[in-house]
Amino acid sequence: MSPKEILKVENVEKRFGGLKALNKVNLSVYENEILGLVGPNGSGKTTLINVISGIYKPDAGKIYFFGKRIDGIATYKLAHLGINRTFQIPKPFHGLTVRENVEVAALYSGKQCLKSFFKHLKNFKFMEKGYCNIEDDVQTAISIVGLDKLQDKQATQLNTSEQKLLGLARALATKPKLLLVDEIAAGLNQEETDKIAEILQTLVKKSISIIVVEHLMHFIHKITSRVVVMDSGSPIFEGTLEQAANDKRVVEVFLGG
Amino acid sequence: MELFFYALISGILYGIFFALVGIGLNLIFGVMRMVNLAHGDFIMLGAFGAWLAYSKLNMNPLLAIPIEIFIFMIIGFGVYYAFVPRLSKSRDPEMLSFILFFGIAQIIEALAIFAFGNNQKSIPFSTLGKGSISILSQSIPFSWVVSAAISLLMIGFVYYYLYFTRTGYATRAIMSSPEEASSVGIDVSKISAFAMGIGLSLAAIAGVLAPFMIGSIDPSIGASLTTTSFAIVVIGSLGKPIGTILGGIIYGLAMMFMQTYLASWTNLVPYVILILILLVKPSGLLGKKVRNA
Amino acid sequence: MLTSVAVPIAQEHKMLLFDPTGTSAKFFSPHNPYLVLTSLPTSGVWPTVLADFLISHKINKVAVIYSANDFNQSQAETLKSKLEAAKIKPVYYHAVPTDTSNYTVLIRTIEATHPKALIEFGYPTNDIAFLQNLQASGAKFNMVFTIFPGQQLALIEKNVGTKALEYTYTYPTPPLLVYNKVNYGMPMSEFEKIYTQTTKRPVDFLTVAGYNAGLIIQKTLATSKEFNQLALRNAINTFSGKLFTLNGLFKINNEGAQIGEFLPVGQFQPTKTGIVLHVVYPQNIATGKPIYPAP
Amino acid sequence: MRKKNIRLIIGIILILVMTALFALLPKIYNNNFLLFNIMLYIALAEGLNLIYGFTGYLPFGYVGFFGIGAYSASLLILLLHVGVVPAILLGGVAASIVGIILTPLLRLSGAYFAIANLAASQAIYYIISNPHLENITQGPYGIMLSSVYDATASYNAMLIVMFFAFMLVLFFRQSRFGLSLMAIREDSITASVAGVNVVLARTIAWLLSAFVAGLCGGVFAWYTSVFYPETVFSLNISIFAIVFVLFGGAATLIGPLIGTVILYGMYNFIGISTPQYFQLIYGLLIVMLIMFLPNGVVSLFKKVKDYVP
Repeated sequence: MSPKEILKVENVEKRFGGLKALNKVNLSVYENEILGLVGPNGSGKTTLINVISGIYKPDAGKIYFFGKRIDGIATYKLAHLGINRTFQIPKPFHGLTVRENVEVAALYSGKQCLKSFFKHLKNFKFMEKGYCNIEDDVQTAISIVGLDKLQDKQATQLNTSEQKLLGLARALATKPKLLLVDEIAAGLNQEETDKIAEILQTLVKKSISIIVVEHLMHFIHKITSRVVVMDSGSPIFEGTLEQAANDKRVVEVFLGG
Repeated sequence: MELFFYALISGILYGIFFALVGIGLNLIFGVMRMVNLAHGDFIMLGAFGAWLAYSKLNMNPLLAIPIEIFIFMIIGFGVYYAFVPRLSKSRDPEMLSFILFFGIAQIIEALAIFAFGNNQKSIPFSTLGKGSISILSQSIPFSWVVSAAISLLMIGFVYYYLYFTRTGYATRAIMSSPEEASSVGIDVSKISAFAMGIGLSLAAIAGVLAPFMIGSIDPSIGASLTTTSFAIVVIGSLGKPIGTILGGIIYGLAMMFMQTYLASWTNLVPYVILILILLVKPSGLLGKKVRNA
Repeated sequence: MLTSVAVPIAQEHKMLLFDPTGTSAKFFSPHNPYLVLTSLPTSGVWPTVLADFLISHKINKVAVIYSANDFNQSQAETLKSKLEAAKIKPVYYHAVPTDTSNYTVLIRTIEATHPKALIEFGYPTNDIAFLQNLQASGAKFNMVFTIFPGQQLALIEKNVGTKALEYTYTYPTPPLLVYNKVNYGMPMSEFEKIYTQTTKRPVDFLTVAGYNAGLIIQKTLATSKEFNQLALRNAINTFSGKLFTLNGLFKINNEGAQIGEFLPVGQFQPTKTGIVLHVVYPQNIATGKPIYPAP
Repeated sequence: MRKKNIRLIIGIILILVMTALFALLPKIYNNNFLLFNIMLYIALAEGLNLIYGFTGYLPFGYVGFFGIGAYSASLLILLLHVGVVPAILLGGVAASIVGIILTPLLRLSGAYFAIANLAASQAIYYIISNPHLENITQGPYGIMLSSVYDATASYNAMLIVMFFAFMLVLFFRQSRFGLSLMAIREDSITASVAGVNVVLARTIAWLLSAFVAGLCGGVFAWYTSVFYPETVFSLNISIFAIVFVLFGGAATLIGPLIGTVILYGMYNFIGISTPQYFQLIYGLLIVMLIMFLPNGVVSLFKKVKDYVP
């Protein structure tokens, strides 16, 4: 029995002015896998992540998530559906504490809370416990990434690696089924990288599929079962990293042949 | 039909003057990404400078221009070094500078009331030359023609400075990207301080002409001049000083035609233009991305 | 706008409020007996004599330009309805925003309607800008009327110059208008002497209005038998219509609005040393003849 | 007990104390006009806080909503003979409707939004005061509501509006809805990635903020009973509210309260007779605040900041 396909990208295109950042991209992600997305700078990896997570609308093509069309859907709705991401450069809510950062995401949208906002406003009960009770989700997400001790700190006070972990915790708090991780290991030391690799591997066991965009090959090698290589906006290879290393076109692209 | 031509010609002259009114605001925005909300108040100060020259020193008010350029260059440097470097490091420089300059505007207005009182001040139009001049068989007040000519000359200087001098090149480099300008060895803060000085000087020069174009002056005229300048600058594209000429002329024509045909609605002109432009074509005309929702 | 705020305060605290120069008819209502206007009738009444002047001199093409505010619009509307009652329809009748400071194009537009008289109702700012622009435009009108040269001559003259005022019309008010029949307080000549001696400043209309308010309050306190607010108000009724001060007749209606004064029409006429304001209408108090059309 | 809950209790006590204070003060202090104005500015500052403090949008034209509220309520009373209280509520609704029309402005960033909003309020003012609309709005003649004048009832209405504004801010401060708004303020893209419906949340804050200003306008119209367009569209109203919020500290319940009580009190001592002194002082205050204390007086209480309501 072949593994279940959860994300299917079909002929997706994205242009910025005259530049084709994505050109007929086709891609699938299966249940319980970590897919590595590699390629030189400007090959369209981050653009693809932005398109899948709804930050950009694709100019053409379709994207399916569990068989449902999701291209062009607003980012926050994708978060409700179960697609979430981290950013290459961490963008925490600076003025809020670590816990509050995660809490926002754990509202699982703000959608439920907006509803209860009106309901509770009506009944004057909006201060009660039980209204959006998400405390457990918040704590789980924070402890997965190991930020428990820092949860009362302001996000600005964290260092880069902690901010990246916070971004991961925030994404996890929305209980995603697909997680898009954009260059999370860049700029971190070996120890920090290993820790993140470990976290990502535990997530897969909790049946979260992951796309990892990364330049660090040992990181990709350690955690992925399959890679897609991109160049000039299109995938040029799909397979294991070992196979990629022997592929003529891939070698050309990376060595600037 | 005669009225139409009169409105057309006076609208263009009025508009050229208003291009000068807006251009300093645009230059400062282009270089520092800060909205000088005290712009109109610097114009007001320039106007009082001309009034002092005329009524206290018996000078031709136009002679105040070189003196004011000197004074406002110094003020510009002072304002820059006192506030901008510190603000640039803060979390939201655009918003904080906006509020800060609003505070400066209040201070200037209050001080101007102490210095000059609340009453209207004016300079007889005849100091710029008596009578009127015939353009396309329409007789236009001579003072308007002189003011528009000086405005055009000043805008010409700005153009020359930006496109034909070394500091001008550096200024334009900072406008397109301060980081890259700094990485190729441009002293960003020095050039920016200079741009602040030029911006305020241009406001002051517009102020010298204001008693002839706008009419009588008093310390409270700053606020509406700031909004009008902002409207003009936005029409012509923020961050591109030369586009301001277009904005000024559109504004001038709209005002004059409105006064001719629908006088009581005249005041709506700058506000409606501003809102329409911001809503219909914000990204195209601003040269700056709108907030992503 | 302090007055508009003061109206409910007076009403709420049941305190009698003397208003030295009010303008708006809106302030006065039968519900509120706590307001007394001591000088200048409400602005809607101001142009009554002006309208008579225009009608009696058969000036039948009138252009009216006014600033869009309560004070000016009420005058414009009174003038218009009086003229229309005499079958004169203004050839130009438009409002401009109160902060209009440039009338050049407007003057050109009005010129195109060829009026025999141009009436501009505005605040001092408007009058200054208007007179200045009029002079610069070179346009000629047989008659030009503005409000404030008659009240704040020094300010206007300083800003527009003497030349721009020649042959223009206005509402003369004290001290430019002198009432000889004074039965309470100082007459103008004496007041002018003492005021300039003490303060070293010239007398203008606002000074007179302030002094006049003082006189009314003094008379009220002297007349009232009891010291409570309504008694004071009733005391005023006993001398309303009988008191002549340097500001003319003091008379209020039952809502407290001043109705004793009226505003005549005056014209600035050039002399060898400058200009002089002659009252030219109504005839019974006229000090000179109007020079119409202006040369 | 969690800090947040302690903060909630402090907030509720504060609101009750303030409300009781303003309910009782007229019995011992007879300048009702001053008390009314303090309540009015507290409510306006708290209303502005909803949008500025929690989303970062600075509504320079906030007075536009105030004026709309004043005019809508008055015209409903005068032309359609609606009862005073429903008219005031509808005044708030009218302000929110104008808010809906202006929602596209929320697409603009910082300074552009502020100036566009200012322009909008000026445009509304010039439309309402235009002589051509005299038959409806009475144009420059302004409004006279003396037929329904009631000093005590309108004072109490202001008290209720102030209480309402307090409750809204407390709700924003304590609830997760408020938290999502602050997340949007910090970074709207991340907020939408975190699942917050940025546009909806922001719009709700905007409309509630407009609603509060509209209510204030309606009650002001009732209390003052005679006013001109320039009275209720005076830019100073926006400016006061903004400065009070900045001074006290945005995004808190107590900040705008502190700002209003201190600065409006100061205004009454020196500002009414010599406004230029006050203008100079608050100009200097703004400059100093932005340079040295951008988060207002409240940020001085660093140690106990988690308990500041």
